[in-house]
Amino acid sequence: MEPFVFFIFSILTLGGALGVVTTKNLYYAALFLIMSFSGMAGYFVLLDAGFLAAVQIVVYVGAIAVLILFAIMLSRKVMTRNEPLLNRQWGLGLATAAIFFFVMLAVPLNVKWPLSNEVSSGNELVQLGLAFLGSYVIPFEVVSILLLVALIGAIILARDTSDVEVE
Amino acid sequence: MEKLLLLTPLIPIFPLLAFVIIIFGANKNNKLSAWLAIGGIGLSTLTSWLVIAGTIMGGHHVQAEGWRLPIPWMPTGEIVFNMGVGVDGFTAAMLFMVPLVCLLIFIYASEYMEGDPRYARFFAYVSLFAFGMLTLVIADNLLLLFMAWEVMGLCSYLLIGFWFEKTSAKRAGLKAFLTTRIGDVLLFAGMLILYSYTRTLTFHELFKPETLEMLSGTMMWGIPVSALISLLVFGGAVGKSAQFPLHVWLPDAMEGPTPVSALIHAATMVSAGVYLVARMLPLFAIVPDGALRWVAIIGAITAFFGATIGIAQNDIKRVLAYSTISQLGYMMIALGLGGFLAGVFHLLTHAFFKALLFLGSGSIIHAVEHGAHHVNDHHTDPQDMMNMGGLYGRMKRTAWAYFFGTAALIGIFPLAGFWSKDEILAEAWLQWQEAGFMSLPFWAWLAGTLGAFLTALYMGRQIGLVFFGKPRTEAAAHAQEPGNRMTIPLLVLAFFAATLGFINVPFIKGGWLHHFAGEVHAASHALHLEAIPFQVSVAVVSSIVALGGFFLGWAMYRNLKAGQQDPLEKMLGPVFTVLKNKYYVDELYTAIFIKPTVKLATLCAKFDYDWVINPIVNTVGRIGVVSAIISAKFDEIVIDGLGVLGTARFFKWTGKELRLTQSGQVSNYLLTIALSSLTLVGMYLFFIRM
Amino acid sequence: MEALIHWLADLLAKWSWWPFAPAPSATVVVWLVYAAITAFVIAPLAMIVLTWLERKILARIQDRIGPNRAGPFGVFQALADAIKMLTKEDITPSGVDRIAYNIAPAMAAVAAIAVFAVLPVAPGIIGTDLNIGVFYIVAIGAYGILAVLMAGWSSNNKYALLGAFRAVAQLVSYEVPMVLALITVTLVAGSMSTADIVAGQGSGWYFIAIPLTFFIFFVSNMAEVNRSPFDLLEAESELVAGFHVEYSAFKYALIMIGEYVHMLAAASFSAVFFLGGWRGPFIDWAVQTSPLLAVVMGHVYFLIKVGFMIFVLIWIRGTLPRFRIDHLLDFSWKFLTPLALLNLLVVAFVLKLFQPGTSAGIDIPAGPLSGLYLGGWGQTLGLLLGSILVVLVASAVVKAFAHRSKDAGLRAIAAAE
Amino acid sequence: MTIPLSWWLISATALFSIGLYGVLSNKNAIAILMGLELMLNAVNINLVAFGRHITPLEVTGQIFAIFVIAIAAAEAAVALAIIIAVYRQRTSINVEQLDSMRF
Repeated sequence: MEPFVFFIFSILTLGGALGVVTTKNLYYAALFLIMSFSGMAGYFVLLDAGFLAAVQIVVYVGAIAVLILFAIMLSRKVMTRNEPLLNRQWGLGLATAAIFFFVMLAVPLNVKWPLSNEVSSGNELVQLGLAFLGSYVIPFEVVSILLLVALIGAIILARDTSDVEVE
Repeated sequence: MEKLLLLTPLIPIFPLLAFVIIIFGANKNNKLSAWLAIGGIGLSTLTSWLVIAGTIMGGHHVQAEGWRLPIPWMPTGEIVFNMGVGVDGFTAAMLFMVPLVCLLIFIYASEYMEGDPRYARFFAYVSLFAFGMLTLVIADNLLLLFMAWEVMGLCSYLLIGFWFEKTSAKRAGLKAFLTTRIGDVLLFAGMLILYSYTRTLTFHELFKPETLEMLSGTMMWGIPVSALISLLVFGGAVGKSAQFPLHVWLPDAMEGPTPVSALIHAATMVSAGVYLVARMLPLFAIVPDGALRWVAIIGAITAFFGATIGIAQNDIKRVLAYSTISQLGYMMIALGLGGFLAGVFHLLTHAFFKALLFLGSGSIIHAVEHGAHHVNDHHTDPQDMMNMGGLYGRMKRTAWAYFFGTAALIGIFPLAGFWSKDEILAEAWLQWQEAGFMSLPFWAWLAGTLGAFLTALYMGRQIGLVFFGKPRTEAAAHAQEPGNRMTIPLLVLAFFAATLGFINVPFIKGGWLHHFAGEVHAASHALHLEAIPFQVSVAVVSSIVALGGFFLGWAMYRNLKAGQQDPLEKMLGPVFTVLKNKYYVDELYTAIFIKPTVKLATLCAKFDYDWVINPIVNTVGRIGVVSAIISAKFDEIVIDGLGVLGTARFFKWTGKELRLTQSGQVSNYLLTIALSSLTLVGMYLFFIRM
Repeated sequence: MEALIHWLADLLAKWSWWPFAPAPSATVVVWLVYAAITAFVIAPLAMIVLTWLERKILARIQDRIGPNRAGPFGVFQALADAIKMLTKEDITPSGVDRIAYNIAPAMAAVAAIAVFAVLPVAPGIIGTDLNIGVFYIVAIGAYGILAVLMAGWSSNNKYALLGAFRAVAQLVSYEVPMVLALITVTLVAGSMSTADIVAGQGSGWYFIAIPLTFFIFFVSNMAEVNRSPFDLLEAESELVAGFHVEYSAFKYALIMIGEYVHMLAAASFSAVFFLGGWRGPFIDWAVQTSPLLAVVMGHVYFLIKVGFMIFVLIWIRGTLPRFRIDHLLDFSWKFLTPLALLNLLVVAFVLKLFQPGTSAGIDIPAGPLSGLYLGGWGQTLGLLLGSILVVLVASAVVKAFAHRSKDAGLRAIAAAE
Repeated sequence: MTIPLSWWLISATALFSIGLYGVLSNKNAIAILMGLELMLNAVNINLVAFGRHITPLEVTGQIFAIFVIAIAAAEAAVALAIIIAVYRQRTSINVEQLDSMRF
């Protein structure tokens, strides 16, 4: 059963990813990206990380993908021009990616990992909460500051400064 | 029982809430803000009583060992820094005094401050002040204590300079802030050293025998760490509790409103220093030779020295201020001689009768001010005792409360001050008997006894000047007793000033307070924690001294006429002038610290502009000009011809070739990065792993 | 019913065409069948019933009779409308982006239906009791937003696109206070599981303990389901019909199904989170004595509460005028979100005061008021007081702002108070 | 039957490579950003898979994945803001035309 589900999600994830890089329409690329993200959420469910799956959907589908769609729509003129999305070095890029894939394939195929057969107790939410406010509290705070800075930075960058009106 | 103790963290929360609400919401509404402040501290008082009840029910276990609520704060990886609250007998005793006195002062202030344009702000500040002191008392570690300590420092600045339109008030606030800051820095340094050696700041962990042993055994710069820390911590207490030589801020603190003076001098600020020393006493006690001795010496100097200045002051509040300095000296004597409980006992009783005296003086000032308004006189200083006289007939309630406070302060049997001051003197006396004549305890006893005489003298002088004789000004003649909200707190305080001594009378179970609070430091062997038997000789001597001093002062000043010369001045001559000018300590500090600093700055400026730097700069400039002319020739011939143009040609050629790689295309750069990292990974896999 | 499931499962197990693991695949198929029933039967049914109810109640509010021709009280009116809608010609305008245009309505309906997976209808009756149930609801909401965006974009119509932009701005804005309110509920219940949240309301519904949170949740939910007064994105007078202006026939029906199912979900989850879900008189007794009775009672109680919530939603639609778009966004960012944050802080503080010594088997410091022996009621009372405090603070702040406002009318109102 | 670790790793590697290709071969800034998101997600899959199969009792892998997601969100927000600002300036988001930093 699980391999079957895994294959379904793999098709979603990898197919979506392939769609992102092959389609000529940027808007479809974004939709494919969403498909890929959803597949990854499924991956996380299979990996007993339900919370992460929900985070994946909320953040990637609900926020990042919507942002990307907005960005695409705001730069709509680019899309109607219908010029090829690929640049001049795409062949070299494809080769690099392929080489990378085959080089990296050596790792999962050759390395013996110190696998563990223990089964987690299932209170991953509690564990996550404790870890975030325990051992990882400082990275947690740093990330929250980072998010705040990104929020403010994004607003300042994206604001149209040419016609700001002062009441 | 435990349930009641769980309420401890709530005690300081109420005043804090009052502060926040007043600042952010109620600052337009005077009545509401006063009620909020009073309500906040009232709830604190109630909660404190519940906690005290819990401590009493908890018996020896809670009173001696303490009950703690550690709150993990800042869990960084493995180490968790706990910052909790704790209650033991000592804390409970403080919790009886602090919120109650604060409550009475707040009620008093609600009438006293009426008509002030910043009425609401005043209550916000005093609430914050009370929050600071309550947090300090219930803190179970030095860091939280220090935070509260700093909150109080801030509040003292804000409150002493509350009437900041007056230059003197502004300066007094600044002075208090800067002077106590010297002590704070010392205390903070002590804390840092302590933490670096012990990795904890929690009291009960610090006072474990093995920790103390480690501290006294370890050396730093050739002296035991414990000695270093103790002296630094004591430095903090010297600043906060206005001990010699950092006492200068305290008399100036009189510039604040009178309730603030009462708050600072009785319940909060200055007790914090004594509290700190008392709390850290085990650390002082293990220092092989010395830390406690210094506490006692400083205490004795302060006790005598403060009392002598007190007899020559004319400002009613300044007399009390020097009296506070002197009484704090007594507490330090007790702590320095190892008499933990004697010091604590005096701290508690002193808070009540000194608050009473300050509020009483406030009430007198208020009355005289009222009188001055009545006769349209705006030049009389309402705080000058020489402008008063005969007030007994006009304000009986205040007068009687004031008499009780005075009697308690000078130690008339059987009021509170008698028991607490005599315990200190008895402690010194007993140790003197052991250590012999001319030893430290002897000098401490002598200073204390003389101080007691002087105390009685200046209080007698004050009573005589203020309440008896004929009114020396029109304002005094028209003084009027203030309303109930001011006089009732006085009566309550008078009750406690009269009776509080009985909690530690040696005849009752050998001192009840000893059993309640005295065993906090039971683990420390260097301290004298057992109750001291009643010393008849000490009591007789001090009683005679006190009564004698009082009647002397009363008799001399009772019938002083307006404009007449001060009889003591006639007697003492130049000595009186020295005392009147507080031994010229302020002038000394101005001469030693402030003027040289200004001079130094002027010198530095001169050094810069006229003598050294500017001439050097100018000379260097001239040399530069000359050498530039020479090197210009050299440049034209050698550098330009061969070096620069040659190098430039070389780089022009290489640049022309290499710039082709900088396409400005992000994708190209990305590809380069990807290929390079791929190469590196490939090399790693190929050469190292295989 | 149970027997039916077993029979079906056995049957499927015998097929077992999948080589890996036969039995679970059977269970999966059973669940798929269930899910299909929910999606294909309940959803259209909900739409039909709700549209009829809405028209009827609105008519009553406006002193009219409402649909009254088809069947008694016009109950078949909605059915007739549905049939009309399905038999209309399915127009796909030229110039639309076909793929997205066709996917969007389905996605809208699916996103609305999928949240029912974690809805606890009665004791033990729940699709799947996820331990991240609350979070799941939020996550699924993201697809609803996407559907709107896709529909608006692919219609190739500027009204649709504007409507979609407005809709996304509104949905994203109101998601923030809604999530904050849900976090508050999670904090109080100590669990994200919807079943646990219902179970946790044994001593007092959360409506009593945290009424302010209920208010925040309800208002932002109204905005999330585009109900009046937040129905800007289909403001007929301004935008024709918003993002679905180009849709017709079956696709239009799907979008409508999505909307009404979403509304049903909003009402249901309001009931679950704040009105005690299936809780009601004697239900605890019923759970212990007869599970079947408990299930029946649970359904009844639950339906009553959901019905009430829906009635309130329709009632509000009949009463309040529509917001302006800038007011709508201001209301979310400048009022609801800060309020929700403050509320969250206060609730967390109160909970800390009442916190017991252990949580999920881990020792933590007990709160100072944990030992007051009031049970859950002490906490409920504390939370209620906290809510009242927040409301007072918020009203004071609003009043202060109104005093300083440039708008003379607002100042006058504030001064009159 | 659980999925062996190597399946996850291969899948993640494939995803990463696809993302890499997208980053290297696109001239549209938004498309490059999408490739980047794919790469980050591939890393997440690896983190969670390792966490699940090597230390199932701890949640370290998930924690790092959440950090990565948070950082990715921040990065996407800023990057899109930059893209929009650039678009406003030059009415183009083609990175090939953004070459004023070259020789």
